[in-house]
Amino acid sequence: MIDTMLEVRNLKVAFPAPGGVIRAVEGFDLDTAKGECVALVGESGCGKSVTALSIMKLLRTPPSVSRVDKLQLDGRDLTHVTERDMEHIRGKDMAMIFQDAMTALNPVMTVGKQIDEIYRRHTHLGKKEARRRTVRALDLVGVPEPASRANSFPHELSGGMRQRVLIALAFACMPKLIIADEPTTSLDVTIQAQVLDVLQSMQRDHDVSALLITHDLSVVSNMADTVYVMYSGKIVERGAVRELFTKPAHPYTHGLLASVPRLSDEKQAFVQIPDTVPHPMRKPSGCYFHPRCFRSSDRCSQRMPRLETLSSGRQVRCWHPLRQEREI
Amino acid sequence: MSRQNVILQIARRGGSLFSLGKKLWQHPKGRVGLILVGLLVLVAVLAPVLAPYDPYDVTQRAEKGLRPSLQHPLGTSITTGQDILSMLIYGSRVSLMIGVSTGIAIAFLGALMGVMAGYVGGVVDNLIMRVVDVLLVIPTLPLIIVLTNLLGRSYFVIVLVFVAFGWTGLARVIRSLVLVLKNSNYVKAAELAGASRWYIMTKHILPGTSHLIIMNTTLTCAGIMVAEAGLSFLGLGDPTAISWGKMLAEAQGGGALLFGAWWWILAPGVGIFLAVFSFMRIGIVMEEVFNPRMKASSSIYKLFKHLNNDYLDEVFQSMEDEANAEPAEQPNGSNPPMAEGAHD
Amino acid sequence: MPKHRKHLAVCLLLMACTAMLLSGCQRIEYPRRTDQMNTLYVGVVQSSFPSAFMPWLSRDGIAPTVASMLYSTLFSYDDETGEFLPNLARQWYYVDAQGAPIVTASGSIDYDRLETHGVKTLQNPQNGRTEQYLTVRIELDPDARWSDGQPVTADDVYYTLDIARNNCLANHAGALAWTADLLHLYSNSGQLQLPGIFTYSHGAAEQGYVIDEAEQDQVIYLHVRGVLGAVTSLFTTVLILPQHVWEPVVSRECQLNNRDPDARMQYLYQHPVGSGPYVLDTAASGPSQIVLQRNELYHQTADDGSPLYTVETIRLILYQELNVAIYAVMQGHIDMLDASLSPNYVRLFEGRDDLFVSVAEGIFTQALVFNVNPVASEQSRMRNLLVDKQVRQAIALAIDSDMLIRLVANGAAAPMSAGLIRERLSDFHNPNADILNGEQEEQLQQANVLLDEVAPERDEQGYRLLDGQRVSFSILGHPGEIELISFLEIQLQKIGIEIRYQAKGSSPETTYLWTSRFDMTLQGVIFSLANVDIMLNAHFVAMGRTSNYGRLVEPELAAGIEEMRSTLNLHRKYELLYDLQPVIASLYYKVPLYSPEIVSVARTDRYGGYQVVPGASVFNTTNLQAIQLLDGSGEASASSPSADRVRGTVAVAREE
Amino acid sequence: MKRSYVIKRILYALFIFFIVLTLNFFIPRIGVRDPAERYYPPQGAMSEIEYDIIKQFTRAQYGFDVSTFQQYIRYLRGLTRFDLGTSLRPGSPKVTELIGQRLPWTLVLSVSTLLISLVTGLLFGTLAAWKRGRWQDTTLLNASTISVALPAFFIALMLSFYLGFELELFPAYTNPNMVADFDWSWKAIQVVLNNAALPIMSMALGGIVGYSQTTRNSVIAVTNEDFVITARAKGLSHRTVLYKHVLRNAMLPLATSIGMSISGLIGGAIIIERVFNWQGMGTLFLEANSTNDYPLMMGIMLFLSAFAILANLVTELFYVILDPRVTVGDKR
Repeated sequence: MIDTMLEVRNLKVAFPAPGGVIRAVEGFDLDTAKGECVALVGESGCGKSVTALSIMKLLRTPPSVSRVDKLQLDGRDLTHVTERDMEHIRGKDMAMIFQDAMTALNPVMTVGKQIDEIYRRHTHLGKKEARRRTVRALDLVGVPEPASRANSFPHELSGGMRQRVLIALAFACMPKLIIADEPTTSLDVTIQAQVLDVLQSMQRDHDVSALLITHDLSVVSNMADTVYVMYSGKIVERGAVRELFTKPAHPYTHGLLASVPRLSDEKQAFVQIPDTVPHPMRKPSGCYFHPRCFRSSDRCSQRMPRLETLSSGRQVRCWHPLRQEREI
Repeated sequence: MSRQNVILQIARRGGSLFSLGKKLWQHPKGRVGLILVGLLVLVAVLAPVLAPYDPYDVTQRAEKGLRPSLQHPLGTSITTGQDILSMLIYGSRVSLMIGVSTGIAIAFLGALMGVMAGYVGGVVDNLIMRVVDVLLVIPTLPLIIVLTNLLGRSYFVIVLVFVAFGWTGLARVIRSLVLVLKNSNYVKAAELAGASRWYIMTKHILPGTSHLIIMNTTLTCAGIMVAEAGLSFLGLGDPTAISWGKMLAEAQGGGALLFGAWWWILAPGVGIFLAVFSFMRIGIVMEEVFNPRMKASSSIYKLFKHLNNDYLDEVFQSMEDEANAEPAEQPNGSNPPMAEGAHD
Repeated sequence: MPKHRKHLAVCLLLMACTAMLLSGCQRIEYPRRTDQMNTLYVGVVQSSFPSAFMPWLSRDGIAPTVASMLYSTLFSYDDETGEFLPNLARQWYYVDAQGAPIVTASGSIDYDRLETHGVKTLQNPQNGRTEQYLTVRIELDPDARWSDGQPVTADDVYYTLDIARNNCLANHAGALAWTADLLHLYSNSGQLQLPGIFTYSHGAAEQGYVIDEAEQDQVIYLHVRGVLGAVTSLFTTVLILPQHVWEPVVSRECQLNNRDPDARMQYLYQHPVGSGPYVLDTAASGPSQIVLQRNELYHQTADDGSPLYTVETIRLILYQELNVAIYAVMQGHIDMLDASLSPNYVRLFEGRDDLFVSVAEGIFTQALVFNVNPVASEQSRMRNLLVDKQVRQAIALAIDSDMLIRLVANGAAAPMSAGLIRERLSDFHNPNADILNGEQEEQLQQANVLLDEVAPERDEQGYRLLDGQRVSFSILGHPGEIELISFLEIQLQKIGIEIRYQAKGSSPETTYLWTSRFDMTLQGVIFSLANVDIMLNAHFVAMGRTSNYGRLVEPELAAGIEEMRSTLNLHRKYELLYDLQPVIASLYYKVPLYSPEIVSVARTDRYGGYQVVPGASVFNTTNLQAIQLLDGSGEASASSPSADRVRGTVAVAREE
Repeated sequence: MKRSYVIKRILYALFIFFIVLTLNFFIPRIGVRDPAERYYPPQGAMSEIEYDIIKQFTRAQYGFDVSTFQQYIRYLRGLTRFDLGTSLRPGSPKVTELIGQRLPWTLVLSVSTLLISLVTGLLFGTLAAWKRGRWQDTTLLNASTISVALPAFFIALMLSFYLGFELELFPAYTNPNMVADFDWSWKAIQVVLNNAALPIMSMALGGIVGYSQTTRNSVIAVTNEDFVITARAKGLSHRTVLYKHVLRNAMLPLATSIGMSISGLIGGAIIIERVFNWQGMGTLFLEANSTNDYPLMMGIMLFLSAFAILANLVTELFYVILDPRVTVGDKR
């Protein structure tokens, strides 16, 4: 398929540790079409960020060991690409937006300079030209007075501004793929919306594929086209956003959706999934979710279910998937 | 934030002294340190029994500047013909005594100051921290020299002076720990419950700092031993006793270099080294025991050295959906084989 | 690209730094002594060099030596003969009331006539007592010149001695002590109450001393107390200062020996004008070296008219530590070392034919001193034991000086007689004073018998008990003397007395002696004919607040010393001294231990002809006059030193 | 914001300096009622009158002739003219003059030690962080435990013995002619470097290990920061990430430790200077100590303290440039 932007097949990441192995990602598959926004959803600690980093090939060995059968970006096979070549792809063809803008920006460097670096690295522009582009990039993400803000240090900017800077940073070279790792978690709700708007418009306007990683389903519903739900290192459900939101098949997805309070919905009580994600070194047998699942059976605790395809583009990993006709 | 967590973790990692000792003993490096310190104490206590000659006896032999031999395993001094081994054995007393007594005194003063500054806060805190600032800028060694000149050079004065200048480091560490503890939930809860300041200080704050104090004391002992040796080397230690620093000073002053009497320099130097090294070892191991994160990060790299591909293959294989079909095959929770691999 | 240039610059800078530091790593063949002319490099071991060269400020270390090379005294003293040798002055004698010299036909002092004709009396205005005094006539060498070319005159001598007496213009305890016997008295407010120095321009005529006009610049008359030793310090200790230099600047506000000098004074301190054999090269001198150039105007010459001192330039190099200085000698950085070495070092120099090792007889005696004169607050039953002569005697008997010298002093010492007059001065040495030469076993027995009378009880360790308390004394010593103290400890244990070592300098109380917190101490004592008048008086007669540690007053002895001091007949004085020695010895107030020899070292590759001088290291005036710069062949380039140039006796270097 | 911070730091430094100089005034007066009795015992046959004169003289010398308060005022007044007093040495040289003579020689040692240990420490430390867990790192870790336990003076003695006496590569003791004959010629500089080699080596050894360890820890800590991942995600080359992002931030804690060690270097050279007989401030201080030359000792102390305060202040102000965050929250 020519219009597949990112294709990941069977990505596995493990962190060997004294006393055992941390299994962060256990066989992850992903397809992103051009211009599509894919969301990766799950609670914290279920391997989303590790997935993102390993797609960018930013994980180091040690401490991690990763294997992937196929990693392809816009038709280019990245599976066996060297670190040196990867450097030229990062920032230019794929870029990342990080969670906490406070720590993700170098505190002792002006934000302008941090963006300049990208241009100078990937487009071999002179200092002045790079700065001109930087200012434009900042302007694009809605930073007021971009020329003077470029000379500010990260701590001199507000949270929202910093996040915009991060977005500008990611979109600097108009990459083919943007990976946004919880881009709004650290922000106030009001600013969250603004930043999301910026992110969404940038993605849509420039026809960039995006991998949005979040635990916040409201973010997903606004932005994403396809949603992958991840639990303890495995994809448990996949589907188009509307379908998945209206008819979740996996009890975990159901639980996630139920835990979002919605004003429109008065029938359902606010439900939380009991307990937390298992420690990645001590995962339960069988289906990893079964200890927390309201539908678990003996089989659940013995065998891990396969990712079954329900309909086109719709997959679920469960022995007892929810009936599809059921409305929430 | 994470640093505070680390401190809290150290503070909470409870356990008695006994269990601490056990942990140290189980740690291979800690064991080396403990054995060395034990030997040192033994040597110091049994000095009169162990020393083949009277180290103070400078007159009864016409055996000056002898090379190491069976009669004098570490040779004799050039100026007085003293047996170096005997001096070395007796010298351990001074090093140990000064090091440990100063270390303990510093632990008391430093903890007191740190807790006062941290818990009482306000004017007291301000005052103590200003004193710390002042002590930090005054050059320590020259000031100690001045004070020994003024107050005399008995070991009591030397310990006193070391304590007067050595407490600042510990006080600062304790203060920051107390500040964290003070804002921790259980202290807040106790405060809300109406516990008195004194009660909170003795029941909650002090026990929380105890491990940090023990760890610091061990490292302080090591530092003081070096400092004492330096002071004695400058000829400013107690002139009546035999100490390793003074042995070096005598060797230097007695022309050991000119005569090529390497044994006279090497012996006390190695003595100082071993004593300080053993205390430091224990201190560092304690740090590892109290702060497992530090240990973990360093051991991961060790682990990777012994990681074998077969094992990794097995791990990755177990991630496949099919593999999970048989729950018995799951190697989850089992120890990776590098633990065994580490032995070869 | 400018950025690359910046990197390049940093790299180059780093490389340059590294190269520079590495260049320090290569062995550099630089001349050990930069000046290859007739320059003697002398290593001096002390903590710092003086920067002021005013004799009265020069108290310790090399300073007095330098002062004595820049300035001259009136006479110099010959220890061996007790005679005064000419220096700035060429002759002197006592005169009678008529001003006639009291000398024998051969020119020496006529002591018989001195007693009868020399003594005059006057009223001391300060205490109202009548004092006996003598008149001395001194005649200066007309050739003597200051280093700025001015002649040395009688008025310079007047100025020097006068200002030494005047507390308001010069405040120097030493100077006061040296001139104490000069009857030239000032009040505390600086008023001259009694003149005692007379020159042509200072009242000689009024006193009836006739000075020929031709000799007006050479002749001085002095009134001194009626003690034969009175002139000794005046002649041999007081360095004469140039009046024309100092008088314009010295005032009540700006005293001669100033700790806080103004710029003018400072300049004079640093640019000394003296009459000694050497002048200071101020430009070349600094905190780490002092450079002396031979004074070409010096009035004394060798018999053949050549300069008396052969070395043209002396560079004194400062070393803080002895070992460093020894290293420097062995490496050839310096020609000689002005320091006394431990005999241990002799071994180090064995087999080196480029080194000259001088082992000279020492002139001071290391003595164990008892604190028999404690202040009231320090008195205790234990301390009072030491007041008992028998106890002191027992302690003395217990000390085996032969063994001490063999084991502790390592052979580099000679035993000393208890009377503490050096044996070599055989005329005055009384063999009866050698009370400690006996069989050691016997002596120990004797000591125990003596002590059994005082404290017969003993504890389980064999120490004697006094009122149930162990007899135990503290002994103050320098850490360097620990061997000695250790030995004493062992010896005294044999007679049941414990001693405890207290280190000198271990607490402020131990840095000085008169607090008498200690029962015993170790002291170097010099008794020679030159100081016998002062020392014996200080130790046995005078008592005061400043009474020194170990001072003992025995009325009988005091009377004997007084008689010895006041006799004006030298032969009688010597007889009395001879008789005093056993009396002093039998008091056991100081137990002589040994007399260390002086070991020093010099290189023989540039200079030759070294002499060993008693009581001195290789750097001394005798060697300065005797040594010759060698040319390449290693032989003396100039004529060999004539024997008469060398004063004093020459001991033979110890053959190792 | 920045300006007020700078002013605040300077004022605080002045405050600390004032306390230090006051302490400096009072310390030598601890337990000394009369310096004459303390430092000038009567010698030999000295009469009462003579000793009284000496006592008066000594009191004046030590400045004890007026009340303590007046002494203090006098001391302060002297300080305003940069007058640290007069040494008790013969010739009464000014303390400032003596320090001026010795300081350059100590600086030769301390500056080159600092430079060498800093540069080498940075290199080794970065290398160890880079090769984390490999032998380079383990070696450094072991070296740091060993070097802390090995006193510098012992290293100095061994170096002096082995390289100086046995192999005769360097002068085992400093040649004092070096100072006297120094004339800025290339030869003279070479002689100085040749003589300085061993002292610098023995001081730098500990410094190198110390800085390496600090650098390593600091680099590792920074490497784990998020912004380093950002930088890598931007596609920056490894080297750029290291130089521009990691090292730049890793320098911050290092700057503090340099500030602390600059002051320690001059005072800390005492023992090394003693071993090699190097004519610097350290030996000057020991000379003063052995002669009870309190004005000189306290002058040196005050100078060193002032130097330390200044070094700390400069570090703090330099920090403003290095770390733009400092002025926002008070760093301490």
